[in-house]
Amino acid sequence: MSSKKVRGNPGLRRGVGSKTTDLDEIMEDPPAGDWLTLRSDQLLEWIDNAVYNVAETTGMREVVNRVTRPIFNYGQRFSPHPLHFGIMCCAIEMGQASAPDHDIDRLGLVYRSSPRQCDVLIVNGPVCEKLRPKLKTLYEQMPEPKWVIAMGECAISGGPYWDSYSVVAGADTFIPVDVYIPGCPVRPEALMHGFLTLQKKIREKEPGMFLRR
Amino acid sequence: MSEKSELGIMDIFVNPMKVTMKQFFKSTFGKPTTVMYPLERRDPPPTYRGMNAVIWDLCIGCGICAEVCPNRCLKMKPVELSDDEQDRAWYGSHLAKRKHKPERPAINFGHCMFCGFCEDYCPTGAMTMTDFYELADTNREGLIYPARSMKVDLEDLPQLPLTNYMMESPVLDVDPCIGCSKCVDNCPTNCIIMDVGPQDKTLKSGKVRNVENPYFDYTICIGCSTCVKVCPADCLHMEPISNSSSSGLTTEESPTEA
Amino acid sequence: MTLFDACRIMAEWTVKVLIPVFEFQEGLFPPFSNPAGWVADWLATEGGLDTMAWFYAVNIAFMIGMTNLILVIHLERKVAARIQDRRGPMLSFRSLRELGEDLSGQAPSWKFKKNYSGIGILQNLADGIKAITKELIVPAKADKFLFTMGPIIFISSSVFLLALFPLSDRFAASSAPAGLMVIMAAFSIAPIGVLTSGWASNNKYSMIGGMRSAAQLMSYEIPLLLSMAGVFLLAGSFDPVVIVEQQQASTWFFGLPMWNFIPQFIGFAVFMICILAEVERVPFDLPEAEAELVEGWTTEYSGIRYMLFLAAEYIRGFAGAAVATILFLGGWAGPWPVPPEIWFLLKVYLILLFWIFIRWSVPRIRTDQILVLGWKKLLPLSLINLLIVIFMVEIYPYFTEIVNLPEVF
Amino acid sequence: MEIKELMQELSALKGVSNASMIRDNVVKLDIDKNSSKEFFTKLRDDFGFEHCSLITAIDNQPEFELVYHFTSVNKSVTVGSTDMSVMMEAHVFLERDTPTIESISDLWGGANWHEREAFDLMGIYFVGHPDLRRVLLPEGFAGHPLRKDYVYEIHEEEW
Amino acid sequence: MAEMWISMGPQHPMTHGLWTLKVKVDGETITDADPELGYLHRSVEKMGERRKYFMNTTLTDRLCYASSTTWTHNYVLTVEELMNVEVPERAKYIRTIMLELQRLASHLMWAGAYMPDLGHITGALYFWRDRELFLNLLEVPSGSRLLYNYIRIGGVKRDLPDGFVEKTERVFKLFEKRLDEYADLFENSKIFRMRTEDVGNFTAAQAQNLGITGPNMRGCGTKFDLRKNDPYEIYEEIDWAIQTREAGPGYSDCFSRYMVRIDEMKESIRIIRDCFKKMPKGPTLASAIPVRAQGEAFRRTEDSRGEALMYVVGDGTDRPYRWKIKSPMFTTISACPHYLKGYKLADIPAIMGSIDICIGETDK
Repeated sequence: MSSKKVRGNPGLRRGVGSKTTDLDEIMEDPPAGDWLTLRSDQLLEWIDNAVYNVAETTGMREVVNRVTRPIFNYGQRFSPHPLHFGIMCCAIEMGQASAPDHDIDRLGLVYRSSPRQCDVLIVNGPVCEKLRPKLKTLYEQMPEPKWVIAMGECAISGGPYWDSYSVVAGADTFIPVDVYIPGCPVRPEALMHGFLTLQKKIREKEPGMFLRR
Repeated sequence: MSEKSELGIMDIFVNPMKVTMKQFFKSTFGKPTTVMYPLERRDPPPTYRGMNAVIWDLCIGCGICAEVCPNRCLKMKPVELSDDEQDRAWYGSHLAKRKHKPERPAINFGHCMFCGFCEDYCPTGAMTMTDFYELADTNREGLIYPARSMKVDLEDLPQLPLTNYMMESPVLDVDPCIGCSKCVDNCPTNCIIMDVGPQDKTLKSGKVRNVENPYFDYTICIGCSTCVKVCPADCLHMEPISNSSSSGLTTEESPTEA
Repeated sequence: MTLFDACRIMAEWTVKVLIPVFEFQEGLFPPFSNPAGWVADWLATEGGLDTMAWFYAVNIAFMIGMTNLILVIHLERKVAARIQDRRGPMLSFRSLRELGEDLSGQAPSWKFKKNYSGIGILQNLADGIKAITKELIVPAKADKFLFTMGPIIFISSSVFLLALFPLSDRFAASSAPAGLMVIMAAFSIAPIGVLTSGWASNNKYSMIGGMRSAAQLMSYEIPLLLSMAGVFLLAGSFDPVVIVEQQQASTWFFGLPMWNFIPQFIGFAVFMICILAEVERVPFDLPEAEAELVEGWTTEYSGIRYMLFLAAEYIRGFAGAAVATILFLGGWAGPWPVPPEIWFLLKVYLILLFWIFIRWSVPRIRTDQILVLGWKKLLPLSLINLLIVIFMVEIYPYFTEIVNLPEVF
Repeated sequence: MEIKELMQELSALKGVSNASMIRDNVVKLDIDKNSSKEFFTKLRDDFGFEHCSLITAIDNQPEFELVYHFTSVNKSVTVGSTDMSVMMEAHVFLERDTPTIESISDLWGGANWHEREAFDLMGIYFVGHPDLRRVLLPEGFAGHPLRKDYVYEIHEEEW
Repeated sequence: MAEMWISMGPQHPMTHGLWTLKVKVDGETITDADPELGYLHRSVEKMGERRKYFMNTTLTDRLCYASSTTWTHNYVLTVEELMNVEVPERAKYIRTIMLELQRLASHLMWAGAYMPDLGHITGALYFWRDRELFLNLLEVPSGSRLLYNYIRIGGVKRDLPDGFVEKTERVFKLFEKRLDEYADLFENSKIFRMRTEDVGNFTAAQAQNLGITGPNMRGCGTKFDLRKNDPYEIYEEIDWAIQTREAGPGYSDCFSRYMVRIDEMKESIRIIRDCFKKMPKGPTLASAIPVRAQGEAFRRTEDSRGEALMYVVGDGTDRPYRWKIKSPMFTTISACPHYLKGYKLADIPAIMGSIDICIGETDK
């Protein structure tokens, strides 16, 4: 598949390359005059980097990752809390999925209204030009690690609104999307299947929590 | 309905709790309504519009499904047919005559909205919709289903008549026709034949001779407008069924092209 | 034998093991390891033993509280699910096998079906683990110091509650004579944390949530304490042990126990409404009213901070139910074959179950309505209750002395 | 009330032409742009059309056409056995260079956003409107997309 | 606390969709409001001009996600008037049945979405459980759960399947029993009454002038229903009554709007039962359906939310020249400062929830 538009950068999310790992630069002492004005967050960052480098060189990082990775991964994949955010038709099915007949609570999914407490952003409808900056903000407000599910055709590619002047051609043009669920609207069962797919992806791809970079 | 005065202070919780208690005992000692999806599933009705499947033996590659798709998610892609498939095809005889490769629909499920128009407007009933809906994938390329991946084989094929659901059929404007017979080669149902034209024509070179014109068999025309698209001389156009004459040939009364 | 005595014995054993260890250390590098010797000396004293015993007692109380917390959360989720005709979390113990596979480096087996066919108590574990891994966000314009202090105030004051109430007269981490006063004081600290974190978040929803919490505190705290005053008057003490013993001692017709909720029914009703407001559960969860204030005062908190808020609210709920049990339901009093601690927990869980039913049966009340309720209805009612108790305790006995009246109370 | 009487009474008003009945309960007429406000005021006060259903703007290249639909909630005509509520469809034609007309949002509160929408998507200016902003499109959007001469790029994915 | 503006939305539990409500509050009292739309503006009207007449039913399905059939039906009715298509009698009955089933599903969707606004999660799940029954019913003939694409120009897609009548009757019996049960949970619950009564009042005259229609207007006592006042399909022949709330304790407030919708659901069941009794046999799709149209036409129908009106202009081709949609919620939201002022912040969800917002149709 070739698209004219640039897709979201996959490295964007994990912050790959945003922080330097150059040993000299990190271990360098702060300038002499700065000792007095050293702020606690800088100190913490410095300690963080130092610990990381020690762990890296001694091989401790591998050991710790080996143990913590499966445990943290377990928590992450069995308790994905989606954002309570509805755009269009699929939002109704998202709500219907928590109805007694489908009961998405069985899979440990609890809809949270604040983006700060969410792991999964479900884009469930067409993203219009007016909405795009807001959705981007919502995505940025969510704490790491976070995932995005494009639910339904409108969120995947614009769907029925492919020739509209105001609908963005898919959510992955501005945020990285992990799972695409086709359907118009997506059945609640298909949404659950999407979450199981996400679970599989987390188990395979998600790095351990310790010094995640 | 009860009026305000009837509600006492105890109705803050007594009345609502009557309902919830009842439900609690009902679903604790009975079975809750929940259908536990990964363990058990509720079958959609037979009419359910899920993922598409194409019965290749019935498909004639007319492209009506691509035409009526409001999302343009369906495209006709050229495919290589094996000899067996060629033999089994219901319209195999017509396919053999066509000059270009046979085409079959491929669907990008990243665009499809499962409206069912392709199924409804398919003149042979080759396009069907299954009840499969678990299409989630981790990348968008995985949502593109090539033509061959949607092929299904049925043991006993439904024998459906060719139906013109498009409510339109091609009409010839005789004057510009150059008799190239491209429409005949491309017609998926073989409803066009070339025959002697109504009158002789003066060509550009000055010669006068009779140019062969296409004649349409409207009983098996499906209104796919392939002939209109391939016509190099723009001598064909689509008209609603009621306007086109049943004899097959239109002469002077074509209103728009004059 | 009380909990403290048991802990004292455990402490003695521990000290017996620890003192040689410290003494051995002392001899290793003389100038540097002298403090080890001081510790060994201190452990050998009575004070050291007591401290050690307190350490054990508090830890046991904490662990019991935390176990109950998980049970309460699970109970809430499951009962709510049954009320709503569904099944609730179903994460099975089989999912731990996936964890084992990952830890041992085996190839993953994909059996989603088997992961979701259990009782779901592991769901709380998964939620907790996930919360630890989440990024902690401090909003750019937030007051960083207060933003971090808010959860600390809220959570520490809630966990502090766990150490304060006794499970029985012999099973208590603390036995202050003013026990219930300390509990109520600890209860009242939390709204400060709410207000602090609501204000520091620099978010209008959070701030309104914090303000509502303060307003709610003003309206329910006075009737709450007044309704408790009746019990204190009757027992003549703030000590939970004395209060429960008084309830055990007083009997009714046919020798049935007359727990406080029978003579002081008004007080009991007022107390139940107020404690529901105190622990901020539906219908009084105004500070985190989801419909209008997104998540209320916790809107800006992420990760483990938020999870601890949630846990602390359940701890407060548990503590509130325990206080109600002590004050009105006779505490650990109950027939013999069942131990008193179990009786106590049973009563607490009964109240919690009632609250869960209330929570999932009624809508949320409005801010002005709770103020009206608090000031105009509950306050007079609690005063009436107080008058009744004063009549019972002071006036009626006084008359029984001068006039020949049956001794009812 | 007879619908024909209503039609005659309406067509007697200033600036009204081409009155006709398109259904048993619907009167259709053309209004002159300059006397439109006067007509609408009378329509509300004297004829009892208390509900403004819809304001449609059509780009008839070159001129614009505004179509007003009004409903009378309380008045009805008897057709056959049913009481049908009376509707009125009014057409106003505007020139392309000066697509302005007097606002009726002070007469019908419900017309307020219909006028804003017509301004937003078609670029009709309503004189006297209290708050003539874009309603559906973001501030700063260039052009009026429902005009026939508005062109935009359609991104069709290739696969 | 000084007066301040609070912006609710587009991501907010109260909004039921994608719009922003800016409210000015003095403490907790609302002094001003300013709704803002457009986050879901998909330019349906412009796209409709690029598609053929029959293809536009996919767009109208997606106009209102809670009540898609009513919008498709409105469009189809308009285009049929434009093209002079005669619809078979049986198709009219099937359409009426589908419309009323859709109205039931839509009202249940509303009721389910309204309860969390009041902090009542259980109520939402009860209503959604019942909605699931109707979705399963609607799924059987149409083949989809939410966006049916069932009503076509000239009739309906296919006939009702065998056993549909019996299945519907079973669902109705269960649903009627449950609806009676829910009375204790909602209208006989004191706190529910406290939250909804005397909140969000507007008078009938105000509603007519501000363009508030449908159940919201009937909640003020106006006896106006387009199914009776401008009948379409076979509503004339069916025995039913308009549901309104006369003056009483719950008059023109959130509670009266709640009760009107509950009563309408009961009335819809009555209509469908009558339809099943009177339904004739016959074809369900007109034989000759034109593809091109010339002229202009409009039809109005009673959507689940109020007066829906579509105006289609054809220029002789197979695509509409201009297609205009009137959404009842568009004007109702525009009037929200009128009925929000003076109430408390906590009343915003109670009021805005009670008018049954659907942003899909509003933003078009």
